[in-house]
Amino acid sequence: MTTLQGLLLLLPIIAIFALTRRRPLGAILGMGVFSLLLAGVYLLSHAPDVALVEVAVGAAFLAFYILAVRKKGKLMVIGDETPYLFYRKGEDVAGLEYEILRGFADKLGLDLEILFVPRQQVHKWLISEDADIGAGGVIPTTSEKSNLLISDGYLKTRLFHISSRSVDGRVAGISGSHALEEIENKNGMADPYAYFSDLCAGIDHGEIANCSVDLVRFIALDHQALTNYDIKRDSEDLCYVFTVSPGEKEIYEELNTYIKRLRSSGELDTIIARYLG
Amino acid sequence: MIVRKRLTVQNTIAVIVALIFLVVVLFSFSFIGRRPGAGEQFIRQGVEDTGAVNIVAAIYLNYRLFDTIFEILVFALAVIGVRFHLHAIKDKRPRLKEALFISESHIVRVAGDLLAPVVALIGLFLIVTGHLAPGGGFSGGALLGTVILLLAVARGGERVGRRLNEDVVDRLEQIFLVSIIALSALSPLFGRPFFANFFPLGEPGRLLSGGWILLYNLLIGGKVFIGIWVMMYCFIRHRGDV
Amino acid sequence: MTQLLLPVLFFITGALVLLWPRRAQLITLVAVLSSGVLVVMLAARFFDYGPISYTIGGWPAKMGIELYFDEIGLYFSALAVVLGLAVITYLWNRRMKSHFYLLFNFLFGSIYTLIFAYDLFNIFVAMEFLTLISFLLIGYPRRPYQIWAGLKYLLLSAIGMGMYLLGVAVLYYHTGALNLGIIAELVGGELTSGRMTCGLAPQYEAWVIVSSALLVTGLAVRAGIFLFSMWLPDAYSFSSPVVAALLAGLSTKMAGIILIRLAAVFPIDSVLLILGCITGILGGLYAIFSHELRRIISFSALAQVGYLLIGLGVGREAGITGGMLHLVAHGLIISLLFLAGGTAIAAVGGGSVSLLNAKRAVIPPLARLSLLIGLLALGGFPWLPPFVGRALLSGGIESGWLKAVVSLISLTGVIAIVRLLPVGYISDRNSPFFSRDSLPESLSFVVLLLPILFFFPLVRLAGIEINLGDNLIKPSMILISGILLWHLVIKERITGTLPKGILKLDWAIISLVAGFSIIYLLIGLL
Amino acid sequence: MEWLNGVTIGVVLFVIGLLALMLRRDLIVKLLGLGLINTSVILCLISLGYYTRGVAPIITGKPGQIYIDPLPQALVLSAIVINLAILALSLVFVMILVERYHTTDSVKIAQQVEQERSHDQEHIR
Repeated sequence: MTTLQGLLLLLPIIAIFALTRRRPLGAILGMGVFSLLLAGVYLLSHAPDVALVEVAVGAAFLAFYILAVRKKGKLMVIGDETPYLFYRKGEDVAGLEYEILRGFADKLGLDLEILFVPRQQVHKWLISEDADIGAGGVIPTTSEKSNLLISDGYLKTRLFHISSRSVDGRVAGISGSHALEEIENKNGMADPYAYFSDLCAGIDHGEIANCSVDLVRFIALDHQALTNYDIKRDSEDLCYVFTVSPGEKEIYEELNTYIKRLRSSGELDTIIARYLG
Repeated sequence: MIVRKRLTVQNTIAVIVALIFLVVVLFSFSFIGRRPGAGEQFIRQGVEDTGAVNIVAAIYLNYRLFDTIFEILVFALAVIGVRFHLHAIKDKRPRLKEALFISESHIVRVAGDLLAPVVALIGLFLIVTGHLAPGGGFSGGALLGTVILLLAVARGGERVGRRLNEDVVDRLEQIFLVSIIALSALSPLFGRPFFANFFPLGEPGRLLSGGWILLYNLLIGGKVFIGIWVMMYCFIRHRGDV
Repeated sequence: MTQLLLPVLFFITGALVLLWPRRAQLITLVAVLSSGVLVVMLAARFFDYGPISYTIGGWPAKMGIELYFDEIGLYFSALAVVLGLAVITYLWNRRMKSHFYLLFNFLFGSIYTLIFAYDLFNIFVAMEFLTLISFLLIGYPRRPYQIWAGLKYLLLSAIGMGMYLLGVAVLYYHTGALNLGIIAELVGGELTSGRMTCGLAPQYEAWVIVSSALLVTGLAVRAGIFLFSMWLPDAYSFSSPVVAALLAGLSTKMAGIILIRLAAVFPIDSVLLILGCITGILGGLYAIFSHELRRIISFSALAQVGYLLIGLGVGREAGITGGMLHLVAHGLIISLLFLAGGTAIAAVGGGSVSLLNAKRAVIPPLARLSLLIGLLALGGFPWLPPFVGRALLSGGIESGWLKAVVSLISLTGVIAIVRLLPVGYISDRNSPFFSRDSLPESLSFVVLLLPILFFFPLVRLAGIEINLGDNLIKPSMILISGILLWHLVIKERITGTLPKGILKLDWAIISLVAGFSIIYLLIGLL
Repeated sequence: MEWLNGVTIGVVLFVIGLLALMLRRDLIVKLLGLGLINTSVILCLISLGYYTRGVAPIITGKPGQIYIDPLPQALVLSAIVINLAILALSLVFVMILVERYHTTDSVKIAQQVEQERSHDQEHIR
């Protein structure tokens, strides 16, 4: 067998390998290798002109395709900053939810892109399909349940209603729940959600009278003095979930299976232990 | 479940059809011989007719220049089409600024910086010696274009793109295209038929030989270089950053 | 030399459009008008001296590229001029981007090349160029379904052109030539010399069979033949009317020209005959079961290719001329239908048959008249252009079952269009034929209507003998029986649609590859 | 080992490309398959002209050399560029579709296109 024949024999193997990849990026890189080998074949077949053009064109082709696929491959995550679960850490993002999503994006072969917005805007972004996944300690409200896809819960949680002992004033809720919606209606407040940092500031200055917060936020708040507040613990058992844009059925199903797998392999527990002790 | 069942039927048929194709074509290809001496006339007369030592270049840019013009037009059309249609895709940069962008790519800048000039030199060499040795306008131009990619990787796509003064580049590209087409139509002015070389042939083997092949290589090289640059920049701009 | 000037002219004007985008319309108009002058010059020389051959660059045909002007070139370049003029006038008041005019110029450049091309690889390059232009034209308004239709078109035709190039490779290595004339001599020579290889009779040599099967498959994808070009209905009915007119009237016809040229070289008569029957009948059936104007026209376009193939398959002079004339006539008719249909659909606000019939009063009268004439012509109304081709064609056919098939294709054609005929019924005489707003559109209809109405005398002027009287009875009978059949029998029974699966991308590819094997077997066996 | 030449491999690659086009639903992979088809034809063209003792068609003036047929190589240069142009343009179209429908699955895109068109009667102009 000559060198030429050896190279020729490699060609279909690489082609089959490349075209059976699940991720397009793998396929493209495989075809890049294919193109280089092909240039070698041309060179050995006494066609140096063709070999040179093949090398040059192969490089350009590879560049275009990689650029295009990276363009496609973004998982847009949107959410409110949440202590322990999903928060900024210097230039980076950290948290329990972030770790889950990071692993999920790696599994799908996508880039993770994260945008922090107030809680009430998450819904809008997901409905308009500008973002794929909503995160940040989400406990779904009824309207979210009907409009968005709700993933499996990954962590049990509970609601805490905090009310000021002195006067009733502004209501702030962080995470939606049935209880929260009732309060919302009674007081008819326009802006029931706020950034978590705003909430902390509000409680510090005593501007906020009533609010419902979920478990992790409550723990975070508890480090501050909640001395002036009555705390009622909601009896209902709830779960933290991810919300998924209604157009992304596939991501939704993949996410559910991913969470299930994390749970069954015990990985989820170790991550939870790392962040929440 | 029904969908999956139907899919397997489709796949089975597809595989059978493809295998039949394979068998049919391989079977009949096994009988195919080769006419001895095909293309001999080019080897015999090529150097004398065109003054170029590289017979492939002689055919590409002299005997069958008409095909090459089409090829250049196809390439120009690809550049035009990519630019026109990529405008349909939102340029997402404004939103990316407010977002916290996380990308996995960590690319060695030094390698890009070192490689770029070397590749550029090779590209130029290929263009200039296209009639003497393997190479020519297209491969040289495309290599020069990949230098842009290397720079984009090394220094960030935005910085490379900023150099791209769109008006000037557009004009330059158009001028290259027009001159490639018009050059071939100038022949009658020199008493030659259309698409026939009217430059002196020179002594074969020298740099200045081969009639207009050198000039065509330079024009095509320039056109392809700019074309690949523009396409690359379009792809970079409409996805974010390298 | 003029052959070469035509494509070069359009390439240069295309480049000029790039340089001065604001003057795009004017430049294009000048280009089309001057191409008209060039074509007239060519035609004059053709009538004086017969076919004109020109080898680019002055090299011998074995080394260079030959352009060849004969009857085919005459008819199709005339068609291209008329269509170009019609489209330019249709668009005169609309603000198209200069990008469109650029594509338009390049399209005509490649079309004139293909009309004259006599070199297999030159055909390949020009064809690929044409593919890309058509692809960009389909996707030009950038709506998602147009993009999808364009992508489907590109994928299928790229596979087809890959097969074509493979066929060219085989031919080149066997004959050492790419020029069709030289190849014809060699194929003919080896066929008559009776040299035996691989134990088969000479014309069944493997290389002839496989190369002609590959070439025919490649071209069939582009030519609009059932099983092969299932991109066609989507591409025609999703793209904008002007683009559909250009695609259907010119772009798709080019592969037909090359098929005509190939049929003179290779033993592919019987294959084309069978493909023609399949295409004609199935296309007609699909047209009957469609419920949208543009869909009906698209499927009937598939059916009409059947006539060309049958004409080529019959192989006699009358058949070939008939098929070719039919192709030209159909180019005129279908672009008229798409342009007038575009105006009608825009006026009505939807393309379904029932909607068009219900709101027909809104449609401008000239568009309605054009639709009526176009539809009648599709149905084979005597005197109108497709009739001429069919008359010649049936003059060339001898076998009984073939006559029956041709009549059946005509009948399905009539049934498909009967529903639409009421659209053309002019109820109010008050609305003016020409209004100032729609003057360019009306003008373009007139540009197309003139050659359609005078097609018959023009053809006779070109020296083709055809007797109107002898061929009157049969088409009229088919027309009347089609109308009667529709109203008495079929009318209420057609509700559903035929299986659409074959229009899907995956099945289209599968049927294309399967089609190759069928062609191969047919060439080998028949 | 005579059978193991570029032509055989080229035909095999052609079929692999066809299979990728027919079996894989991912549009990007489909495009790669298309590229493979065109490349395989080019490989066939080059390999049909190959013989072992030939030399690349660059005339050196040495006597007694057999040069490889240069014509197919010149043709192939055009074919490769056309291939690149087709792939680049179709890639742009795929990107537009992905931007719109957030999936590269051809079947899903076809379904959504169908839906969208039946809603959109404004496609006339």
